[in-house]
Amino acid sequence: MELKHKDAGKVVQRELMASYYGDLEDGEGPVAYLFVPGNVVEILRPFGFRTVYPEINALQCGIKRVAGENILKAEDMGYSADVCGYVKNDVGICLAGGSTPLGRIPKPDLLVCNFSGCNTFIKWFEALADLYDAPMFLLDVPYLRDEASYQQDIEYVTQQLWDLVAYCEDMTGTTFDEAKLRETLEYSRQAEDLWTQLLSRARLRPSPFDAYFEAVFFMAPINVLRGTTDCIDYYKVVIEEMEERSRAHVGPVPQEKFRVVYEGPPCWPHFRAFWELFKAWGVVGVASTYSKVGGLFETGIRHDPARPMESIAEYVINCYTNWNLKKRSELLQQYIEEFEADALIIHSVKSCRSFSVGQADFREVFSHELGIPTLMIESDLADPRYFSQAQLKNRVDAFFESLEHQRIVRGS
Amino acid sequence: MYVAGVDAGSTTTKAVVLDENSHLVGKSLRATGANVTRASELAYEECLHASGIREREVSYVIGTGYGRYKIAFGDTQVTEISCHAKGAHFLFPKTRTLVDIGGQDTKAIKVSDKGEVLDFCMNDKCAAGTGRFLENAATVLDLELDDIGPVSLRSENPLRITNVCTVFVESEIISHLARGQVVEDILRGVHSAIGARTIALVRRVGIEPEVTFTGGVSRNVGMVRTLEERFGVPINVSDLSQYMGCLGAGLFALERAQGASPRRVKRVEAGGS
Amino acid sequence: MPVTAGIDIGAGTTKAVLMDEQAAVLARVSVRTGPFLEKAATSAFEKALRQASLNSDDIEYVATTGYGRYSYPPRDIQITEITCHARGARLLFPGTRCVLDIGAQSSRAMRVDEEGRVLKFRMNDRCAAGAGRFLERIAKALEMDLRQLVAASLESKNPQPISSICAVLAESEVINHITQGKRAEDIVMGAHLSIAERVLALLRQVGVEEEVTLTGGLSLNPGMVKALEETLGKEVNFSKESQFAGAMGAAYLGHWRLQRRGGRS
Amino acid sequence: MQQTDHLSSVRELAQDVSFSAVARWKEETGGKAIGHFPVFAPQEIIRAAGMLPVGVMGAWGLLEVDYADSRVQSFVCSVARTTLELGLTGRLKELDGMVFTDICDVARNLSGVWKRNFPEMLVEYLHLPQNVTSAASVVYLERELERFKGKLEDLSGVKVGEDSLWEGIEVYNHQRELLQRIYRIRRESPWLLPADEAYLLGRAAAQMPVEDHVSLLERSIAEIEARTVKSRDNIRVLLLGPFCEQPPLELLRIVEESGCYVVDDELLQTYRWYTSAVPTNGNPLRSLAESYIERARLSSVRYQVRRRREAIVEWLKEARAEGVLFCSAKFCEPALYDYVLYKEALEAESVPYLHLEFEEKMSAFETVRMQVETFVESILFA
Ligand SMILES: Nc1ncnc2c1ncn2[C@@H]1O[C@H](COP(=O)(O)OP(=O)(O)O)[C@@H](O)[C@H]1O
Ligand SMILES: Nc1ncnc2c1ncn2[C@@H]1O[C@H](COP(=O)(O)OP(=O)(O)O)[C@@H](O)[C@H]1O
Ligand code: SF4
Ligand code: SF4
Ligand code: SF4
Repeated sequence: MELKHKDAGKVVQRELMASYYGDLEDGEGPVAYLFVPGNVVEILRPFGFRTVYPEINALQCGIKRVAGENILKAEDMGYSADVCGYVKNDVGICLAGGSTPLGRIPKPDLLVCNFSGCNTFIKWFEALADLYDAPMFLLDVPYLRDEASYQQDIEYVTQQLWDLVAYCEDMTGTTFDEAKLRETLEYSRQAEDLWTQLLSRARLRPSPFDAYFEAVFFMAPINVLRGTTDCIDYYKVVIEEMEERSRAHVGPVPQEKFRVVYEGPPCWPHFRAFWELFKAWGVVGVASTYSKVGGLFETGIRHDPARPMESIAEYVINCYTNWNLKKRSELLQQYIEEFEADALIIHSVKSCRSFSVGQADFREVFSHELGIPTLMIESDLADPRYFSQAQLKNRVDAFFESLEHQRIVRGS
Repeated sequence: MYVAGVDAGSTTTKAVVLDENSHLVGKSLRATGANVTRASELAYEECLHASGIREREVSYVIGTGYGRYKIAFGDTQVTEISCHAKGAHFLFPKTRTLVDIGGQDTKAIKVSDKGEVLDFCMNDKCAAGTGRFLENAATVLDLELDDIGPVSLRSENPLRITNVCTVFVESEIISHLARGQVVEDILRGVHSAIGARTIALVRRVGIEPEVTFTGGVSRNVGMVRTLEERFGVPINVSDLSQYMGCLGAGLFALERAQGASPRRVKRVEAGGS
Repeated sequence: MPVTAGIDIGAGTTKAVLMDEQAAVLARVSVRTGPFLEKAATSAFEKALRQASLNSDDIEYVATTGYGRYSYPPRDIQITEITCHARGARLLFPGTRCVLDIGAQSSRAMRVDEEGRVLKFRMNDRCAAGAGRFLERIAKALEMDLRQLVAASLESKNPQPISSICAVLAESEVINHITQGKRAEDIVMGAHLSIAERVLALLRQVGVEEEVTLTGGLSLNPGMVKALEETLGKEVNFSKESQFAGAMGAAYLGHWRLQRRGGRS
Repeated sequence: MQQTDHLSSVRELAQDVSFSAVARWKEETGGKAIGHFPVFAPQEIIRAAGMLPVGVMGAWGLLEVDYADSRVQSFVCSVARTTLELGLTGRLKELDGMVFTDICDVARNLSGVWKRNFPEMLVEYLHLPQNVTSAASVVYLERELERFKGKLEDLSGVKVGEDSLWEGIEVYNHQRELLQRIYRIRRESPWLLPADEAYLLGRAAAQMPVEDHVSLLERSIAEIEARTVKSRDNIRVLLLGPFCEQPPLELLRIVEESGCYVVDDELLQTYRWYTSAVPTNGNPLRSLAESYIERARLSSVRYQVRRRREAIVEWLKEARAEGVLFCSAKFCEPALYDYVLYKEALEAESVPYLHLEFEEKMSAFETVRMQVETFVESILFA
């Protein structure tokens, strides 16, 4: 059967990203660099900033297979083999004068270091501040550690958001337009609703899409284009595509055999091969934490024009990696129950301690305490050198082999 | 009816033939060397020879081990993780924890009362602390592989070996020798170093008795003793420990042959499938 | 005329050189090191004396270097092989600005000034995958000896990359290549190239400049030279004496110390 | 040299990985003990709550790590690994609580691992403001310290009064002053006091009440200043990098044996956080919070408004150092990022430097020795 909306989500995403990078190359206006988790793009848009997300560049370079080269350039400069590959990729881009397969990345006029959930972010922008000789605004985001500190943290972040507003006014000579902020927030909110709706469709059997390997592409607009109407329109398109897939009983694999939840980032430099390891077993991701790094909207977090700064502060603090391990583990458990998953797959990446440290404890919790089959595998999200296909295949095969075997024995 | 299991390991290739009552009819073992396909063919031939049966009497062959996809004459393949669990369960039905140390890797497997894999972990990206490590130590000390275990047990004053890198351990051993340390103490240190690494891996799946030790390194009494000390429980080892992978493969083959479709008549040519 | 000795006690081989004041080499010998370092040093030194028909009283100063530099008690001074190889490379090729020293277990890159003084250096500290021992293992996996290995590497037209970072796991990769029907010479060259990559990564960290000199045991391996030149995109200095660079540098610095005796204490 | 008996007892105490001194203290006083991970801890508040702050900074390479290896991946620094091993092997059972601060992603997530594995302990994670320019930061930190104080009060059942906070601030000020004197000796006459001995004297603070440490320092300083030791022709270096994980003693020894004098370093950051005395007026928590923002030493785990390169050059001049040994703990990201920034600055100033990596349990001392010797030779044979 011919599907009318086939690959709409992918095609439109590609167009949107192409035009986003096109605008970075030829567009006008000051440039701010931001991090994806907890980004405060809504505050910057009214000032006319074009925003660059170095993590997205790193991700794209990974997929386009140039991350390896960039990383080597940074290592030649003295960066260790043991530090985050995203940072090195970005330093490599800087050393290459901003040129990437996606287009030329403009230099920053301002670095907004919203460091939700990752201290490496600070070191990263410190390095860029040095390399580009650009000013840096540090938005200090406390870790969500304790219920008792939540209120104090929200107030602290809110105050700094006003500091940022003042900083931007100063820098651009534009007065802050609160009405515009509210409008932007309203667009964000609508897109967040749709994105949440989209992801919840993975509850269906079969799931119309892979909530890891496909969702990480669908997530680009919510991370990059939040606060625009393009973003809203995009999710309408994807939802249509998924509705159609469901009507036709089409899913990401010919036959859905295992439903799993994924924890941790994917391996960008070997994305296809990595996915194939699972596809071969009829595995479908029904939920993943990585697709939520840009915001945990399904927990009810929303940008809200009625409470502009507070809602931004709430969003900023409630990013997946800014959550303490207990909350993260509870979220995983909730995913497994809600999406009726058969297993948990933990992909531990060397680059990202923020994600990885503590994953072995998750493994303990799920496999030993909750009795949920759990597979932990290692590679990297940025550095192509840490991917050992044969080893990974061995593990993935053994894992699903034994799941399959147990199913046969138990007659389910 | 006969079935066979072939385990193309990184270091050695092993094969067994079983009859329909799961009895071992014959076995063989040879170095894998440079050509996995060839080694598995030879091991299989030798095994048939040792069993005194002809190839066409074998209804089903399963390949396992890191070279399992290279075993052209097999009917299908199963990972060595599942196979070791199967084999260990067959020989020691109470096995709950399985440790397999081979030439280049170490695995810890949690096994159910039915012999299914419940959980497993493997060492990563580094050959440190595996059979190869012991082989290197043996070479540097000018000993036979068979001797290092017994010699290590004579140690009264074990040294601490800090380096588990398979390559660098050579220089560490040489410098101990140069300082006049005795061979058994060095060897005991080498065994302890592997023991420490192994137990850390096994802890990931949890240590639940009974513990069974398989793979080539289980032939080393020094290693068995070290692990028993570390685990604090006796450990099952059998003469067939190194064959556990192909034994498991053979048992899977028997299940397939008895349960599912009989062996396809058409032979699969080497190379194609 | 004073003569000094430089003894380079390496992990694989021990080299001794006798040198006069004009930096002319009077003797050079190399012996296998084995487990007893002092013995190896003594034997190399004695052989060198015999070669130059001198006896130990004729030697004014003994400088040791290499991994066993502390293991020869009669020495006057010990100097690291990095400092020594740098000087030695400069003696062999006066235009040297970068030195690559690849030995059995370690490889190092240095940038030096016009006198052969070390400005910056890096060495492999993690794995043995970037040095001679790696090639020896590959040779073993391919059932070749070193000479055959070198000969094979020069025949390669289509080198097969080896990506494993581990010398041991690389062996299985090699075996994999063989099984896939890859030619031995291509595999061997792939291994040389992978060492070259690793060493050049060290070199880039200290900064690449004209001229680059290769020292250490792997300078005897033309396949290694070829791999380095290809990866680097330019010529690399080397000679039959390159493996003595460490011992030469030590002997040379011995003279330097002799002249300054009583200077810095 | 007068490597006296008292040093060996200091070593014994400092290297006691079963923390028996803590057990003794608890028995004698009936008080509680709170452990803290390296780099920073509000010891003043812990002490004011009648508790003993205990520095937990790994295990000197003395442990065979096996439990923790199954919990942390291979790419994680040793101090996180061995600290966890101490916990999982029951060696920290005397601790009633454990404090972590936001120094890096590893330490942060370790706090979560700790919570899960040691539910009987009070596990606190303190967020220390990284934004050092916002007016909100001091207020925020004061609230955070207040929150922490509340947790300790809940644990002990006793309110912490202002007086005891002031008392704590004063005695820690005194301790820091004495440590500064030790460092002054290192700067002015490093031959009097070997680097490893100086280190042990400081590290002893981890397992003793601050008053006892103060008297240990007082006694030692008097003894050291009376020493007569010949100076050697060593080069003066700054040891950067080990602000969190502590290098093996042998490394410190080798650095000096190979011809260096370490004239200043980043070791034992926890006990040297403030560059000058915490003022003893106003409100004590406010005073601590302000000092954290205004009197903090240069550190890789705290955002620096001034560029690191400028700060490092200034420090070099101040210490009259001829070179820099940048010793980073293996896998320590904050240090490894800063290395690049420092390196650029040092090259611009033509200051010789050497980068070394260490691990708590390392065996490659030969490699270290060779690199340090070469470094020294490149200066001496110039
Ligand atoms: N007699 C023996 N004594 C001690 N160790 C042995 C003995 N025989 C084999 N080994 C060890 O077993 C290893 C091979 O184990 P094996 O399980 O066959 O490996 P793989 O399946 O990975 O090929 C060798 O590296 C060697 O260290
Ligand atoms: N003739 C040769 N051809 C090829 N390689 C050689 C030759 N001689 C020595 N080598 C290589 O050089 C290495 C020894 O180098 P050397 O610098 O002597 O080491 P070290 O100083 O560490 O002892 C050996 O590992 C070997 O691979
Ligand atoms: S450590 Fe993780 S979250 Fe941080 S920059 Fe790297 S990949 Fe991103
Ligand atoms: S060479 Fe040694 S340390 Fe390196 S990966 Fe191999 S076994 Fe591990
Ligand atoms: S040593 Fe470095 S990475 Fe490890 S906990 Fe300390 S600061 Fe973090």
